[in-house]
Amino acid sequence: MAEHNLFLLLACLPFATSLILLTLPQGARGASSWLSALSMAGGLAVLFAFLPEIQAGNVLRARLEWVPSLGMNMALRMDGFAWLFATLVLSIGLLVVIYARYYMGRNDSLPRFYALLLAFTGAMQGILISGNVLVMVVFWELTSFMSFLLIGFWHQGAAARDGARTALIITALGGLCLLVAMLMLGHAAGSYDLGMILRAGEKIRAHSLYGPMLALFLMGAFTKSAQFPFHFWLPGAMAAPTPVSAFLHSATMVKAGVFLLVRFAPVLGGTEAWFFAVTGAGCVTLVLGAVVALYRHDLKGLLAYSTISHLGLITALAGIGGRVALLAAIFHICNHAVFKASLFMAAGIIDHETGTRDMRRLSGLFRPMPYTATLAIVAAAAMAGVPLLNGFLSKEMFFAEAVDWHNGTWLDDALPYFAIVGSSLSVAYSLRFIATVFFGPQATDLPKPPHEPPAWMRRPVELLVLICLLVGIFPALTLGPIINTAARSVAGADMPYYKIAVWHGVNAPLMMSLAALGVGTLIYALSAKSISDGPEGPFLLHRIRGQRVYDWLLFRLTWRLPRLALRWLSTEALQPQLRLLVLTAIAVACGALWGALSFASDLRLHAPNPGFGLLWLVGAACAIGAAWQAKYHRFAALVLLGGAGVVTCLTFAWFSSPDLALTQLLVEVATTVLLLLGLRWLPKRRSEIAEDKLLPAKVRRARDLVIAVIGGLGIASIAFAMMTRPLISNLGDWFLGNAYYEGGGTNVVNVILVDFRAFDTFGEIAVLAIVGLTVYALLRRFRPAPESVEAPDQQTLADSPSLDDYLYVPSVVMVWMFPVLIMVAGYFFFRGHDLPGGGFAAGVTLAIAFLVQYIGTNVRWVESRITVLPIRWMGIGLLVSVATGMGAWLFGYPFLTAHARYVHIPLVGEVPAATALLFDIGVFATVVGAVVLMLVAIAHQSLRASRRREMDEAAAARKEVA
Amino acid sequence: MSATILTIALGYAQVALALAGCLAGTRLLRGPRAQDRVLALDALYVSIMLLFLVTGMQLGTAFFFEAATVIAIMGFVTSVALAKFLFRGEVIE
Amino acid sequence: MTRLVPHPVLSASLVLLWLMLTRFSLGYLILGTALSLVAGWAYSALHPAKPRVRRWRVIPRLVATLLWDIILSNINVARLLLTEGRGTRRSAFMQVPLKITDENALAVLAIILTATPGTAWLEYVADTGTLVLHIFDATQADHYRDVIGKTYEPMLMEIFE
Amino acid sequence: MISEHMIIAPILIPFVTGALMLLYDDRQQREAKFWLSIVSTAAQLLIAVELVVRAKTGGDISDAEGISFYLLGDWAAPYGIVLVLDRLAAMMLVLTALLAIPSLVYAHAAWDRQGPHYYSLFQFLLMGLNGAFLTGDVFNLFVFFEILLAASYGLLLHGSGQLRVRAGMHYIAINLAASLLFLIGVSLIYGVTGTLNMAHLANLIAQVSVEDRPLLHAGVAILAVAFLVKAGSWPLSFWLPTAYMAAAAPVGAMFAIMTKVGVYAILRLSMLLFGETGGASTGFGASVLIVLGMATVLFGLLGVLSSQGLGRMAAHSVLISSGTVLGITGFALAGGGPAMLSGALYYLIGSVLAAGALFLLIEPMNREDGGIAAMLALTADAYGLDDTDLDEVPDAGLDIPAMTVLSICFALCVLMLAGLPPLPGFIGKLAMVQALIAQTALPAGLAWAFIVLLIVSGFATLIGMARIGIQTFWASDIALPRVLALEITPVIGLLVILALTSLKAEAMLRYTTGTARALHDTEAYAYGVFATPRVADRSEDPAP
Amino acid sequence: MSPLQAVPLFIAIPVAIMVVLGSTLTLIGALGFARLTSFYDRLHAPTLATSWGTGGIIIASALMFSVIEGRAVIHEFVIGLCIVVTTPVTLMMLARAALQRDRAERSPVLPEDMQLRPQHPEPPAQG
Amino acid sequence: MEIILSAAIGILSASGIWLVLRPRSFQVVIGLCLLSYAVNLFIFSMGRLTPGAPPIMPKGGFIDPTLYADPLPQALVLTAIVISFATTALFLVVMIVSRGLTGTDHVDGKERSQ
Repeated sequence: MAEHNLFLLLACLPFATSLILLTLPQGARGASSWLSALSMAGGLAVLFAFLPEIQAGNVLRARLEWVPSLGMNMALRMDGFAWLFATLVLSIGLLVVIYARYYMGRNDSLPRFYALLLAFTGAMQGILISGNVLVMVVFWELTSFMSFLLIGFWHQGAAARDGARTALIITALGGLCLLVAMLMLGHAAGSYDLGMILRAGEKIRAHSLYGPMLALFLMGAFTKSAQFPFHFWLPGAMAAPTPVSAFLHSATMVKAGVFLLVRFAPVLGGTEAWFFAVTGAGCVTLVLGAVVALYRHDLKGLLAYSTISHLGLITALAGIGGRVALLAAIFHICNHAVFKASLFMAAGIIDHETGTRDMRRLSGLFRPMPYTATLAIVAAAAMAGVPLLNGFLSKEMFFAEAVDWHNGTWLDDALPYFAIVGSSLSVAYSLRFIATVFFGPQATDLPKPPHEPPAWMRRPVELLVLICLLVGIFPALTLGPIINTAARSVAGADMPYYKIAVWHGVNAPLMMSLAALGVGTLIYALSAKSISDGPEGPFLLHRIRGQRVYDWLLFRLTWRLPRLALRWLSTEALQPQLRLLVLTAIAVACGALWGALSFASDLRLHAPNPGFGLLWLVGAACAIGAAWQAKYHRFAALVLLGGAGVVTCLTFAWFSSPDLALTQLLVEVATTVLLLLGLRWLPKRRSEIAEDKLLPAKVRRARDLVIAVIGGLGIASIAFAMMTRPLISNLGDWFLGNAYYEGGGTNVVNVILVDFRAFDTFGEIAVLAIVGLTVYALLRRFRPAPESVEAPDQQTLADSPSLDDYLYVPSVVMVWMFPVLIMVAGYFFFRGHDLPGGGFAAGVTLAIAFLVQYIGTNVRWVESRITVLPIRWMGIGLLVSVATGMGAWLFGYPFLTAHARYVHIPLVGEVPAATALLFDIGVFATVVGAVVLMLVAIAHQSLRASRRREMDEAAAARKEVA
Repeated sequence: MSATILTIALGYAQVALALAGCLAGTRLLRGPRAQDRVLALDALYVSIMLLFLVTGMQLGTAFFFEAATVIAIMGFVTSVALAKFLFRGEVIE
Repeated sequence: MTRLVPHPVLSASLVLLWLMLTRFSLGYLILGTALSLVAGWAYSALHPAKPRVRRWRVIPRLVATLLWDIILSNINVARLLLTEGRGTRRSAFMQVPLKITDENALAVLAIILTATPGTAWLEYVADTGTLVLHIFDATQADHYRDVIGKTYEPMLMEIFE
Repeated sequence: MISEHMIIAPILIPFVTGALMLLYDDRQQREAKFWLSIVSTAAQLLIAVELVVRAKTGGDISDAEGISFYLLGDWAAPYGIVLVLDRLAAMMLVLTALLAIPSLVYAHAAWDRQGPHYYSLFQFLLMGLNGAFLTGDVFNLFVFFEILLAASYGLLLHGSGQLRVRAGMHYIAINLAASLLFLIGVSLIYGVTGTLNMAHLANLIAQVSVEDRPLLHAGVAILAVAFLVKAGSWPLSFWLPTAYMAAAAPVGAMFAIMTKVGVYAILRLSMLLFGETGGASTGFGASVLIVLGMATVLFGLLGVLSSQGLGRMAAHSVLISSGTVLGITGFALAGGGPAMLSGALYYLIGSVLAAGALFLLIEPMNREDGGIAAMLALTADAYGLDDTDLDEVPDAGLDIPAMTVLSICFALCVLMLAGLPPLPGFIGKLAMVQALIAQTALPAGLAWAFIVLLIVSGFATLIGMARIGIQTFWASDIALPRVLALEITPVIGLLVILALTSLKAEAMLRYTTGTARALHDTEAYAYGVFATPRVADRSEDPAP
Repeated sequence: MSPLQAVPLFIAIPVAIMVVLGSTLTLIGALGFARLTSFYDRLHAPTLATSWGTGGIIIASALMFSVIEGRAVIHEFVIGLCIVVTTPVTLMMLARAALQRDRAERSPVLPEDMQLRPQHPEPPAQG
Repeated sequence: MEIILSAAIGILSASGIWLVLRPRSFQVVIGLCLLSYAVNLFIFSMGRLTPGAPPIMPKGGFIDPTLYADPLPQALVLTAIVISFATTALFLVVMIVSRGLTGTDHVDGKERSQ
């Protein structure tokens, strides 16, 4: 149990530290570095506590449930491989922490840096120890994201931003691919548990989805480990602070890819596809990286490409997939991490102390900084694979595998050659690094005078170089056992112990090593001059750079193409959108009806009535006329709309719907007045627009006409089909049967509205109130177009009569109508439940009564006499209706349960008293408020405009006086 | 007998009123001036109101009365607003 | 009383209107009275020029004359419309100076003239007290001038002033 | 007794609050209105949570496996209108309230001063949303749609300004047209089946005659077009990015859930009508939904990539999420089983909250010159003679490193929307993809295409958002001005909720799985509603 | 048709006459309205409908329903009242608007003395 | 009658659709009004046509529902009328505000650039 908790502690420690660090103040440099170092050290301590278990070949497990139903649990699993890797990560992390303490400048926020670094470490460690492939992907993506932040730590520079973004995009893409791959793996294996999957290799390789699975998996691994053709993000990531590079590109980030390859080689590997894809990519990367590295002038660039090249080597080994190959891969992972970290740190020291990383400027640094130079030379020698250094050993194992292992393909045959070429080039660039930077004449034009760095900045490098030497000389004593444990945990417990030795006798691998050393030296000797003078890249190759291809692709794919596509696929204009909407509706209706629409066999027809037909002739003509005139003769269109409306209303009445006719008429009046009010603010359109006569406009109109006709035909035929169908039993029947007994009213429509479906009405008044508020709010900020501010032409004519004159007689009658309309409103209101009418009709009537006063006189006249507070009305109305509805609760009934009963009043007799009436009062008040609010809000604009005119004139007059 | 008389009379009235509405409708469409259209709309309203009454009589129900009342009382509001717009260029000032 | 029922005549007629609309029963009467009071208050809030009806007796006479006139002119105009093909009819504008100035009286006059087919009220210029009419049949100009000046105007003046 | 009426509380509380606030003076009592709104919304949240519990465990009045019904006006179904509380509805209620509170708080920083009656409109919007989620009646659904649309018109136009009005005009025009289609659809359904009650419809649909069925299908299809407009489905969604972008930030945040109402309606109706009990109509429209969902995701993806501003990008990411859920609905309809629907619902929760947070972030992130006052002065058209509405802006700036907080918030939103771990976006997508892979009943090509689209859309979001984030946080050397506590707290609140969503993923997925299962099992819904007794029949004394 | 059968003959005949009269007058008015050439002429045509056209039908309706329902049904007269009161307003305002528009255009329809407002003093300065 | 009414619905909606597709906001408003007439009639027609039998019951007494017009579509239309009135008003106001802000009555707030 203690182990279990320790394990969890190990997983959480970096994240927890990261969070603590985030809260530290900017200046807490010492505290933050101590904290970070302690955290790393603590992790290491835990790991060492696990060592005996691991050595015994046991697998440690811990488990926290997260989303078990998706098979995603925080399962932790540590075997030898993971242990080794985690130790590597944490130890190099510790060194990087120490190093960064001295490397990072005064202006950099160290706590933030360490927080990111630790979060990254945690994520990396998460990949290593997660026992669930999905959780592994989670951590995988987290590393992508954290590395993005780390690379972009110095985001003031464009290079850092671009580098960070590239790294994020490439690795996150890989991560997503990996996710799918893992999902497939889990699907194939029947579990997402790593252990289960590792055991299900057979099943997975035989699965029908093996191909895509492999492709996606490799996509993930290759992008992370910067394999060709996804290698280019890595050099870009060099814009990061050097400690970050030292960490990310030696032990962590890029190694995650190869970790995955090695881990899953037994599961997915062993097939030809695997071999070709992985070893092929590895070989190409190995050589390509080395070639480019040779030509880089930037110190970190050289190291970056060398990293790529070495990763290619490890990948190639993973592709081979044999037991020894895996062991070699693991060994090289460690070795590379050690020497590359030291080299990056050394490069950082050089950069830090001289102010440049350009190898063309750096020269003869051995003299000012001999100590550092020695360390760097040893590390570089390890990179080159010089005997007695750790790099030599693993490289030789690679050579041995390349020579010994066979599966009979051409790639297999070519493997040794790739190995030699790669190694020679690696010798060459290592040599170049040593020779140019430390030897030769001492550079004089460096930005800073070079000298040795602070001692603690060098300590990590010293330690690492020491490890290089120790491992190189006593491999079996140092790393041997644990590498074997790790390899066994990957390749199977039955793997025999492989003894790593410095001396195997004179054999092919040794010869190859020597050849590589020789050829490498030769290459450097021959090309040293041309390289330092030449462009940053080998002949021709520097022109086709992955980065540039990537940039081009990214730009095309994520910016130009989508924009282009959007321009074609979408539109900002309203008309096409409405057209699409109509067309879609037509299309889906046609899709549903095509070939299936049938009319009832015996049509249920009523004999046509000539009067009705005649009036619809008018109605139809009005509709078409309105459509025709709406552009140039808005007023005429409005009148014609009125015509169509009144015929519609007649239709309602004709087919037994007095309530509808009534409401439609009232609304019609209000709408017409509203539209008229709006008409005042529209631009005058007297002359025809010339463009309208052109062909495109005509084509547009014709097209819309076709759409309109199809739409009209469609809806007409559906309506016809429905109307002529036999009657079905429906809800209406029940309402008719029960309205009186259950609802207590004879007007079924009204009973439905205020009782059966009162909730609809409840919502409807809310809509009215909302719209009223919106209109009011919108008009508060209304600003008329400049030409509309002027009073209309009619008022500015030379002999235009005044309004009072015009309305002298009519206004008298209109004022008379006020009380009459109030009575009529009352009439409609009280009739509602039994006969046509109701709260809505009454409300609109009352609103119109007010409106008539406004029309008959003017705003100031009316408002100096009556104060309508429409918003108050609305609020009270809404509250009354909701209170009525809630009243039912008091009696234990649901909301809006109506109670109707007859109350006996002396002399008067039975008087119906229904709560529905109260509800209707609410409706009434809301409607009055909303309609008045809308009308008056628009009407006030004229007043405001005229007031504004007056103010302007007054201002002008004042100016004149002055 | 009375039913026949009334049926004929009311049927005639219905057609006559519809026709009247139709004629108003032609004026509504033809114009030529805005005031003609407004006047025509008013006439159409009146015809339809009368049609409501006649239909109500035909069916023997008083349910169309409200609609007719609304036309009688409110119909003028539309026309007045339209006329005022013609005269002043705005309805409420 | 005047505060409660600012326009008794109006309120009374509103109650009447209410009863016409509904039914003669006590319940409706009470309801109608209440409503008409509200309507009356609303009306008085507008501060209209308060009509002072002096002579009630004249009203029936006015109504009778009016109804008769309407019938006559209906027939007249209908005949003219139907026989328009002969093309002898001419319409005309005419100006009539008016003596009455009371708003309510003018409104009633407007109603009378409009209700009588054949005459259309075009404009009334308050400064000069001139009424501009359009008449359907130009030959009847003198008749209308007579009717307005000698029949309706005196009656209205009698009622309102 | 109170618990009996709790179902309707999410509708009534905002209604009463909104109406009550109409009686308050807009300027002097703004503070009071704010607190009233907060109290109201908090109450809604509490009740919604309670309702979730009820939906999970079964109601106490009438439970058909956790579905409770509320007979409005005490009329038996299908005659009266019924409110139905099931897991889905309860979940959406909680989501709405969760989004509303931060948005309200945010609005109090400045936006509520931009025009009159902001809080009332806001409450009415909530009422519309809650009602649309609760109602069990097709026409009543229309009414609630109109309420929420009307309120959204008002809120979108809140503050006025050219951009907003232009976008608002398109928004309104298209939604008006869509509402008309809604009416046509509903009336056709009534014409064929003679009912408006969803449960009744579900019962009747298998018995519709052969001749009538095409008409019914046409009705539902037209209805679906109306929903699709609201859901932002391609090709009916071109208005959406502009409109959402133009809206004031807190409104934009609420809009994040507006598209989901359309999705909700489609989900609810299609599962109810064309689920397994649909007779000859089973599976109607599934392929169309899948294709449209995919097209929508694709469109949103392109939009995210090609957007220059964060607002537009956020709007497009809303499209992606609604397209995803639409597509999954199609799959579920085609017989895909509840697992993927469960994932989609979970994803929906996360994406709504994240989009909301993102909308709230837009403004502080883009506020390059000057504080809130300057921004408001720019957006407000300070015309008018009586509009001296811009009272002083609170200057309680936050002295925290605004940049860091903002960038962390932004990054979390990005992670969520891009579907990267460990946020709910990832888990939701994971669940969907798992289910899609495991599903054999579906056409494999479509399923794989959908998976690819899901992944690619996440990736595109990442690219687009990273671009914007880098531009905002890294590339501009203008120091961001201070951020108001009122602005950043809601965002943080939303993100905390997101984190909890992720942490409690198992519990939530269990809930959504139950929801998805209930959606597939239409019988409980369809028959449960008829089993609900009226109060009048339950008590001894007859209804008065 | 049962409601119509309930009407006794001596009521039916006047009702029928009134209905026919009213509708015929309305039709004539509409006919004139469609045929007349000048707006001012057309102004007269609808008054046929609003005076006796409406009157006839209202009386008929009131008569008939009073008989059918066995009580005085006079709510139709409200319609008549309203028509009588409101039509003048419409016509006046419309005519006045037409007059102004014609004046503004110096339309030849108007005789010379109508072109300007009669005896108009200086037009009051407009705000 | 059915033919007349469906033709009427067709014509109203065709005119409405045509107008809604036009570029001027006023045209769109008129179009929406016409469309809402059409839709109201359409909803109404779903209850089948029943001339001369309004859904107003005599007091008391049992009635045969098939003799009366279907009241439910009528109730729906009533709600629809009110809502479309409100939304039309709103659209109108947005239209004039947009015209004020953008200076044009084109629905896109800017003239089509050729």
